[in-house]
Amino acid sequence: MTHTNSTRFAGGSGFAGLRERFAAFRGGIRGLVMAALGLAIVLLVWQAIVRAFSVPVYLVPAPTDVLVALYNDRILLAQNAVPTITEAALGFLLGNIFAILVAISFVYNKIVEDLFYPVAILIKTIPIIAIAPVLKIMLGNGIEPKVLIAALICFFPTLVNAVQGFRAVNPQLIELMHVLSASKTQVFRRVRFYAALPYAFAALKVSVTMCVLGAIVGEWIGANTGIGYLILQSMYVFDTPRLFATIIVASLMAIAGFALVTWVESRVIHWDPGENF
Amino acid sequence: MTHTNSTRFAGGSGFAGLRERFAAFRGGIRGLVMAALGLAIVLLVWQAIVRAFSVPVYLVPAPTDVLVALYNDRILLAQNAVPTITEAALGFLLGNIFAILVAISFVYNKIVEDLFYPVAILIKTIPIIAIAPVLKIMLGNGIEPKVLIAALICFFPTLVNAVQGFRAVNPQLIELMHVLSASKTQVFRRVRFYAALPYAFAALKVSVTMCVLGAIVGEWIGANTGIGYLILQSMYVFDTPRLFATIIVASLMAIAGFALVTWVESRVIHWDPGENF
Amino acid sequence: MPVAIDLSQVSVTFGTGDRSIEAISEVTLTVQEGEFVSLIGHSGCGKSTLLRVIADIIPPTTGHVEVLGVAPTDARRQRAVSMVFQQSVLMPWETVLANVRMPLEVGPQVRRSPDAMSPHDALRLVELDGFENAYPSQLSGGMRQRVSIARALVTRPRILLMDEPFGALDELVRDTLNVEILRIWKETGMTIVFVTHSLQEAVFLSQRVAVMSRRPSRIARTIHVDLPQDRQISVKDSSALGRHVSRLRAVLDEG
Amino acid sequence: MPVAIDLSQVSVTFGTGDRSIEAISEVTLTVQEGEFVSLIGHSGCGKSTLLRVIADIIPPTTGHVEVLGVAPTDARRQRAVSMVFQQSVLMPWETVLANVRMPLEVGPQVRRSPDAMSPHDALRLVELDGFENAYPSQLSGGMRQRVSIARALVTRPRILLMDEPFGALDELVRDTLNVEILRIWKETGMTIVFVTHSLQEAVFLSQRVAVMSRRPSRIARTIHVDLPQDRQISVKDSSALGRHVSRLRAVLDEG
Amino acid sequence: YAASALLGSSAAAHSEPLSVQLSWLVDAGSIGEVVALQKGYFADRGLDVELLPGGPTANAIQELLGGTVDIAVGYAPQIMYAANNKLPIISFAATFQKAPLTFFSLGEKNIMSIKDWKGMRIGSAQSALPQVIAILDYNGLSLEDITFVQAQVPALLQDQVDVVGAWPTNTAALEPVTSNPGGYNTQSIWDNGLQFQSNYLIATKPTLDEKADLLAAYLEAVDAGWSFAADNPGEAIDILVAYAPALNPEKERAALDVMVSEYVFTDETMEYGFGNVSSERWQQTLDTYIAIGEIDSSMTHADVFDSRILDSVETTKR
Ligand SMILES: Nc1ncnc2c1ncn2[C@@H]1O[C@H](COP(=O)(O)OP(=O)(O)OP(=O)(O)O)[C@@H](O)[C@H]1O
Ligand SMILES: Nc1ncnc2c1ncn2[C@@H]1O[C@H](COP(=O)(O)OP(=O)(O)OP(=O)(O)O)[C@@H](O)[C@H]1O
Ligand SMILES: [Mg+2]
Ligand SMILES: [Mg+2]
Repeated sequence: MTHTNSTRFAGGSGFAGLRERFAAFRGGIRGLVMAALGLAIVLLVWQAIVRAFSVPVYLVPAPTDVLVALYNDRILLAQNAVPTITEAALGFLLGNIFAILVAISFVYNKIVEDLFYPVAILIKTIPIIAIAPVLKIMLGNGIEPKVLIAALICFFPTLVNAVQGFRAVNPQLIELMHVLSASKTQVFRRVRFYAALPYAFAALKVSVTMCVLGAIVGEWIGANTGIGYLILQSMYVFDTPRLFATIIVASLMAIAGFALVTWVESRVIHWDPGENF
Repeated sequence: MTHTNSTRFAGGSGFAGLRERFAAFRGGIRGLVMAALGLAIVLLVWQAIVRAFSVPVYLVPAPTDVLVALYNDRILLAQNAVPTITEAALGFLLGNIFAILVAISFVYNKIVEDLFYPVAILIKTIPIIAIAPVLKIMLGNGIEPKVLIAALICFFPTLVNAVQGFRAVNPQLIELMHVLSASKTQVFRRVRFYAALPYAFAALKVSVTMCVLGAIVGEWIGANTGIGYLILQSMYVFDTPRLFATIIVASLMAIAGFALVTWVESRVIHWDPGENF
Repeated sequence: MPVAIDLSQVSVTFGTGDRSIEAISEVTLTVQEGEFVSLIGHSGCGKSTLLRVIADIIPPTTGHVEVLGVAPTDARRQRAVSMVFQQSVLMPWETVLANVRMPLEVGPQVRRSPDAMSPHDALRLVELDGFENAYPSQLSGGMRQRVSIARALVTRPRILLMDEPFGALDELVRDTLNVEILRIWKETGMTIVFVTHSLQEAVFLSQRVAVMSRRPSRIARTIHVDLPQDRQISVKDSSALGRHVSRLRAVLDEG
Repeated sequence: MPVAIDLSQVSVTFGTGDRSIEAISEVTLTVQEGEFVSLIGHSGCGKSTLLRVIADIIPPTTGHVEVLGVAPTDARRQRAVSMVFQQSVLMPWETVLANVRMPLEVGPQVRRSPDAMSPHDALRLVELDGFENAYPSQLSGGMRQRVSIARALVTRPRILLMDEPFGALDELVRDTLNVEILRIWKETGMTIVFVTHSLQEAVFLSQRVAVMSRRPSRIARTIHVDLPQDRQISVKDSSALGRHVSRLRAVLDEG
Repeated sequence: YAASALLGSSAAAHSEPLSVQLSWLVDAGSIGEVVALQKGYFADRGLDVELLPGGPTANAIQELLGGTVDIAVGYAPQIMYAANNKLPIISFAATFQKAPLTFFSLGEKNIMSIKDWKGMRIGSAQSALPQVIAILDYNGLSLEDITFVQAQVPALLQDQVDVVGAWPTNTAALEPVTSNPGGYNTQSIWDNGLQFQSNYLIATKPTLDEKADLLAAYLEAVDAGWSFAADNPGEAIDILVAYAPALNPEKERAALDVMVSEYVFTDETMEYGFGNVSSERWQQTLDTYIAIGEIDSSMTHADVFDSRILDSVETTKR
């Protein structure tokens, strides 16, 4: 879903562009306050419910219990975040780089694409989590199976999006390159590559969250450290406040990854990918 | 990623439209053959590797072993597919209906949207799978926790997409309705609703696959039947061929769901959502 | 003749502080009932903003606006004003007929007001009878724009605001629609305010052409067009029209 | 004068069997070197297809094509033909200079051929010197189209094909670019084939206007334009031009 | 301590690598292994041991078969199912003399024996279902007489089940049950016909044939580790928590005390030594499983247990 108003409604593009910018500006200040308020309301209601019905802490802790756990276990949480971040980051790099390389090979070889792109879409529907144990046996122990699971989770969405991106080039630009007798590689390096970037980033934004989940699930098949390990361990001894605190750390990791990719995107894509000149 | 060429390159829309139709036509016949061939190659390579290195069947079964298991256990697989399909379908309905209702409430009340939409985006980053055990304890043993997990997995993506969809209305159409002094409800029922449909379907297509996974994970934490149960059980008794067969059934369920949603979409959206008149 | 639109000293500023943009500045313009006035000017000079003020989409920052003797909001509520945009802005999910009928089904007086037109009549007026059940995607660009004109006419507005309605069409289709809109104008006796980039089109259609200057955007000059009332398409190539266009070109180059 | 483009009995059919569309049918057309020929016709009549055949983007289904005495593929390899589209088709991720330099960096003769123009000179020719480091998004529509013209000129093509290059621009900008393309044509001595929907533009620019009929699409008529060689923008409003436009309109209405 | 670690690592240069798949996450249940590792007992015996933690989706036996590990720690049912599938694995010792699985109910329910389960909702991990069937059978009941639910301790507290299976060693999770004002009742599988042992050491048959001396050395070192933990529980817990910092020392200490006194060192270890496995007990267990139709009737204790390693090592008798 990367539709911007400006793409859909090319007619009023200058106008819509401005309006969006104003909205973003308003979102910047008022939006932040409202979001904080919204979060506060949700937390307060949660706290009130837990206290009013005196829900036992091993079932659902109150937000304050979770806050206390976040504070008390801050060192433990930080220590366990490190391996998970490492696995997720490596998996992210591995999965996405490989996906983009495969997508490139598809561009260069239409037959390979016709043969294996549908298979890729098929494999995409297999729940990776279900085959995690098999991967572990094939890869042994250590960091590899976790990285591979994170990578696999990233691989297919990025592949599909990158292929879409390489295809989504203005056909007139391709005709222009043809009139200039440009080679396939030149068309790729000067046109398709850039045209695919917005699609690739859309996929990266999804996969950065997914690869954190991948690393966590990877840790479930056997680890001494990591967020996934901590989730299991906390669940085993019913330390629910720490369990929730750990989940919050996991979701912070996902948010941070998302923010990082968005930032890189804003650096790399300095043009308006919605516009067409 | 719902960009069609025709939206991006409004200039050559008739031309691009035709070209696309030709491609789709070619994809229909040649594409199917190539896809089948691609799948066959992958399966053959897999079979060859398993046989050449005589990988023991309890580690990784050959495709033929899996086929045999698919055939022998067909009744077992079918029986266990039923509860999973039920849970996934109920979760799909519950999660998506609720998401769309919330999105509608956001359209009607800007303040509610400003308060809770960011919270929703935040919650979306929480790995649902990680909190599955907690949900189970809260909801007991029946079908409820599985449905709820499937629903939760659907809820946030659909909410975010529906809100985007309701916003993605041609601003000139809104101005037109304003000139006609149309009420908020009229604008909603005649314009926003339809404008949001393509976005909603994009979300439904994602969530239909996710809700199968949600139901499976739900079954992992406690069930006597279902695909998730069968995966665990097959793993526990070292019946790897059946494990793979079960995973295939899971991915067939996801594919079927996807096809169903796509079919409904083609019935409901009889106009070209990329075009703008 | 009574006054249809009366703008005096109207300014519109978008945003506040440093980032504010004065889109139009102290525009004064009077349009008589039944007049056909065109608005031309460079891109971004505020033509659309001016139409939006008349249609009560944006309130003026300063100045006074009267439409048919009342405030723009009241005129809008009475369904006295219709608007046509550059894109035809049809609802792709509805048939042509449903699109044209839509204005009769929304808004405060959902009950059919006695002086509304039947959607079929509106479609006949733009020569699209027979296409009632087609969807917008099945029509050519010119036909779509006809549908949006029919939609604007169905409420029998006394004022029709047109914002570059034919800007996206090719010239041959545009010529046909130019002749058609003149015919409709004569048949209905509406007041039309017409924004365009085409000097030729402005002269061909209007009784009066208002030229807007670059920022600060105001009405730089108004030119009366003394061509015969009955204009065939061949008038477009006439030397009389050519002279008017030359004058407008000169005014535009100044401002 | 030598022949630049020679099309004889050229037909193009898309698709096969029942679904096939004959886009152009037995078109015969000869363009002299240094000529400025416009191509007009209703939408979908095959104008773009004809240009694509000349540019060697599509092979003709039947018929014979010669460009500068050789096959279109050879002409293309020699960089003898450039093309400008309706959308400026710039690469939004590159600066203006990089966009204009691009043709010198791709293709078989990547080494700078001696008769290529410097990108700076090309930008000067379209009066965009000083905008080298701007990005396309920072330019107006007219400026973007100028960049795409500069990009077409940088290889010093002997033939320039223009497919509705100014169709998306507003009329005031279009007028300016009309004058400019005439100036460039005179300065470079190129052969130009120009597709447009605007009769006025076609007459104003060309020495000869070829009118294509509706399907089966062929060249219905070719009209010589006997306006003075030195055309100011005021010529657009002249009655001599008006007469030519009237004649074209008549031919178009026939076919 | 630093010096011994250094010594260990230099010794590791010539020592045999050995990787061990634990049955679960590292906690007090594997304290013997951790102590042996950290105090250099493995290194002293020329072993370079790598301890691999388990998890809910880890499958120790498959790891073993896949060759990624040399020894796996597992439970009796896993071994039986694998052997039943003709997989070439075999157990050679057991850290826990008694399988701890015990069924807890709140005092208010008055469930004093398995017979009282009739009509009740019985919860446990899915993998414990065969054990439930077996003890029902032993007590003249069948699965039809109860409602089986996959559940954990909180389900008992939420009144989603009447009885829940858990390891008494998980004192932290059981705390709300053990502190119930109305008291609580227990039925262990051990007392109800299923005399499993637990935390079996498992290897593939080829490993057992070819690397018997390594397995023996490993068993000796683990014995030393557990004996140390039994003698110095405080120091052992410190070592454990230093190794796995997410663990809570108090909770692990409580668990360790239960394990040492009830499960690892029993009357039988007093007589036969640490890690003892009884062939008779295996046969009895197999017969029970054969009776409920879970495994093939031709299975004997020789299919699941090989006594050669235990016979070759003199383990601590305490
Ligand atoms: N909602 C808005 N917020 C901020 N600025 C606006 C808004 N609407 C218009 N503007 C600015 O006001 C100025 C006038 O805009 P307007 O759309 O009226 O020009 P126009 O004459 O219709 O231009 P065009 O010929 O391109 O349609 C422009 O600079 C535009 O960017
Ligand atoms: N690649 C293609 N495949 C199939 N049909 C095509 C293709 N390209 C063009 N056509 C068809 O051929 C006919 C001529 O198209 P062409 O684009 O040449 O027309 P045109 O005169 O340039 O139209 P316009 O004025 O709208 O640009 C049209 O009916 C078009 O739909
Ligand atoms: Mg405007
Ligand atoms: Mg064309």
